[in-house]
Amino acid sequence: MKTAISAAAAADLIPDGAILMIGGFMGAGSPHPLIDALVDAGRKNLTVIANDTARPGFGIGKLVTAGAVTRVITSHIGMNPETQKGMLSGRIEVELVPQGTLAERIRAGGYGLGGVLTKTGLGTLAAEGQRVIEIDGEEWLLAKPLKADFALIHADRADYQGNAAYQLTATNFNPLMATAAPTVLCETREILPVGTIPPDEVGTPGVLVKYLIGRRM
Amino acid sequence: MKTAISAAAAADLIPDGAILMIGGFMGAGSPHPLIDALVDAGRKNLTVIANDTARPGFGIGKLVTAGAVTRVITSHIGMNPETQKGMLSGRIEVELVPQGTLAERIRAGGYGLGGVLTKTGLGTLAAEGQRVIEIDGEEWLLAKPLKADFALIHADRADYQGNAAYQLTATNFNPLMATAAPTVLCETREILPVGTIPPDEVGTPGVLVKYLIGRRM
Amino acid sequence: MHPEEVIQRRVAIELKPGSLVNLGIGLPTGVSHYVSHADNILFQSENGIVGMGSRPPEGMADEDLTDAGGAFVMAVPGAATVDSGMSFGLIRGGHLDVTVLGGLQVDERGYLANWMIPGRMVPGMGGAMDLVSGARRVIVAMQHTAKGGPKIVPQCTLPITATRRVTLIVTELAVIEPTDEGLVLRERGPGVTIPTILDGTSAHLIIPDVVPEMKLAAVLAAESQVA
Amino acid sequence: MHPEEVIQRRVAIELKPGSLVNLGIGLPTGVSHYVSHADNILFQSENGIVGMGSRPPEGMADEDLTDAGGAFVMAVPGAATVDSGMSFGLIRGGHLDVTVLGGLQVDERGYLANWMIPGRMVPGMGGAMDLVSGARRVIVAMQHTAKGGPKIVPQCTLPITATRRVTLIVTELAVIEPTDEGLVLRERGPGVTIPTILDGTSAHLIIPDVVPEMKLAAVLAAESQVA
Repeated sequence: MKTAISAAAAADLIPDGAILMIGGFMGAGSPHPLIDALVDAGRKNLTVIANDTARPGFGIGKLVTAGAVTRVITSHIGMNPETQKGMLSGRIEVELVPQGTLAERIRAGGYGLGGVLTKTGLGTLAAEGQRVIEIDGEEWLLAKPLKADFALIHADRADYQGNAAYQLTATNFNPLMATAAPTVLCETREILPVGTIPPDEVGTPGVLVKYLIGRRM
Repeated sequence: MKTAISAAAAADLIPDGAILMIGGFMGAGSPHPLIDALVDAGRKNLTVIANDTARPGFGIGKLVTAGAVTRVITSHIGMNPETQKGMLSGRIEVELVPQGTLAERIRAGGYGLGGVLTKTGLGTLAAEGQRVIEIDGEEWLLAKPLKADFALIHADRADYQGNAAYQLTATNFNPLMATAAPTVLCETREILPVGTIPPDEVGTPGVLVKYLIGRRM
Repeated sequence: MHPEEVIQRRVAIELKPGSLVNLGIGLPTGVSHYVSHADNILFQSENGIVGMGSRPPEGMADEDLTDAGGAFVMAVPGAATVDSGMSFGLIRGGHLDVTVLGGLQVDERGYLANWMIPGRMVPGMGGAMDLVSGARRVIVAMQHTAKGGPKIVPQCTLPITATRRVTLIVTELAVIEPTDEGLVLRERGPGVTIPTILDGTSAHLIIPDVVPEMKLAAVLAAESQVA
Repeated sequence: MHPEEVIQRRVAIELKPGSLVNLGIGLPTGVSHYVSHADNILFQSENGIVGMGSRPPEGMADEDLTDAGGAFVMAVPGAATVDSGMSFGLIRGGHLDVTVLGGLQVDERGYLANWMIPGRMVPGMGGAMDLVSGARRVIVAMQHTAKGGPKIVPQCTLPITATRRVTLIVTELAVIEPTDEGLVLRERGPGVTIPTILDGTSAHLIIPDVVPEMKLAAVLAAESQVA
């Protein structure tokens, strides 16, 4: 059985300077209560691995606004001028990664693979400083696996064993991130009795989840 | 809308010498009616990419018994002495691949990735003739993507758009294989009206499936 | 006719019945207004849906069903949702028939630049690099010039999105096809002359003997719109 | 006591409450008979289930719910099914706490050979190479000798399964731990003397001053059995 805790208690587990993966795509499917709790706790110096930094005042954007983030690995910051300003001023280190490559790098980290071989980004700025591997006369970019200290994910529902089920486009990076950190915190709309989520609906087996954070706690 | 055809008509699409991926794990989740139809059609010289060759007289084992197969790329032939005999006599060329690597090679083929970097098999016979890539001082085996001419998969249910949903351990390699061949034939228990499989239950989006083969046709 | 409408209606003709299409945010999204429901074209959004529908009516939005810009959408019957891994598996693996994207520059090699202006605008590439590298056909839908300056140039001065030659460039003035020989002018905009096109283009254009005026998709009744 | 029972009951003690465990087909599968339901140990089967249960009662089998040997099983409450990609993601990614496998040979390096006998038996490695490479702990559960010949040898003569040192070797005669210094004899089987162990072992064993007799898991009432 997994421990169900409050968002504030979850934030207490996460120290300044931690490397976090945070699920969501422009805020959809992000663990909003966990983000709020990190802001309230005044966390600093966080590294955030996420698809995007949403918008100021929304989702991961709240962490940027609060000055909690000093490094992001992400595919898109176009909707958040604060992240862009932070990058241009040098306050926030930003590593931009093509979205599909970001997804595969996270999966590789979680699945025990040594890297990702993709054509995406070949010959562009995204390839700078990265290795090109030739296989049977074709060139592939080698992108390295990503891991985090904590993965903060959102699921539609979960059971007390930690089994998590996702809904529609709120799925996005959440199931991938749930594999790539030793401590996975799963924020969810409802925590259900074990046995009530059919095995085929489980997107993340409970063995990957350490803490559950319900919205009605 | 996808064309729903009989198993016999499906077998007619597949020529002698074709490279096939066939879903299933020891027969569970295999497209049995399609296998029967290939045997009935007397196909020869097939390459089969599959987790295993099941047992004589069951699942993919029927194709081996019928002498339809001259090459297999697989992780396990231990339950099928006929495949082993064929390999030892030189009648069937067998490439043995660790199961997890086989899954990733198929996915890499379908997902447009250049290969798989894994520690599995390093320093063993499974690494023979394969490239070892050093990344940050660690060694990884490079396994190449797999593709097929046809993927023969089994789904629990599908709609006329080709959306396929899987059940329990009959899932196994089916959703991976559905991405790795230009022509995907999906055998299924029932073909349902479009819109009746909820988006989150779809394991293979219909765009990947070309032909549907219902059990009640 | 507004330049955007010309571009959108011309691009709509490129979308074959039954195909899977990704439309970029902004101008490309509007292409869907000129696609007939009868053509059964499926729209994919890289945040994880195949079969994206139009904006929901007031009060019927769901926070778990959005497009790649984070805006609320609906799902068509037969839609499927996927995680980010599979979403880009579809794109990178060559399962996406067409991507329609905006552009900052396209050059004589057919290379597109559409993701940053160094020092001024660095939004990140999002899914653009995967889309341009992986889709079977890449259509650039953009206005022919920006503030009077050409966007179709001898060689991109902005960082390119991929070293893959795009399939077609559609502007309000012209349809241009990148080929082995260079950029070929295929069609003229409605009432547009060849000198006008050349005027707004700094790249070398190959001009065939016949350059017909472009055909445009019909304006559909509102109830046929899918997005 | 049958040698297999000794091995299974000793291995059962190694499985910590709440852990995720993969049991190989054959002797290892029987370990589950000595695991208390109260310990909430989850069994994973590489064909795609986390939370595998026991064999179904007559008439209650489902062809879509099987173990890695193709035999019918049940699912425990809270089970999850996954495709082969994720199944091996769990294994390769270090999310599996323990794998228990049979062995043909183990050597002084702690290397296991368990997937083929060249020219005689070539079943293929199935999931064994991934399991031995990826699981956090690898326990080899096997009889100490085969037809009187030693299976714990100076160096494997059969093809190895991985260049990863296994965590523990459990036989009916001994518990042996591979270490940097070599194979250390940790425990003796019930009533077994050290000379008997050495007799059946061709590898060099390091013998500590104290080598206690192994403890065995209790025999559970039938209703507690999970598989």
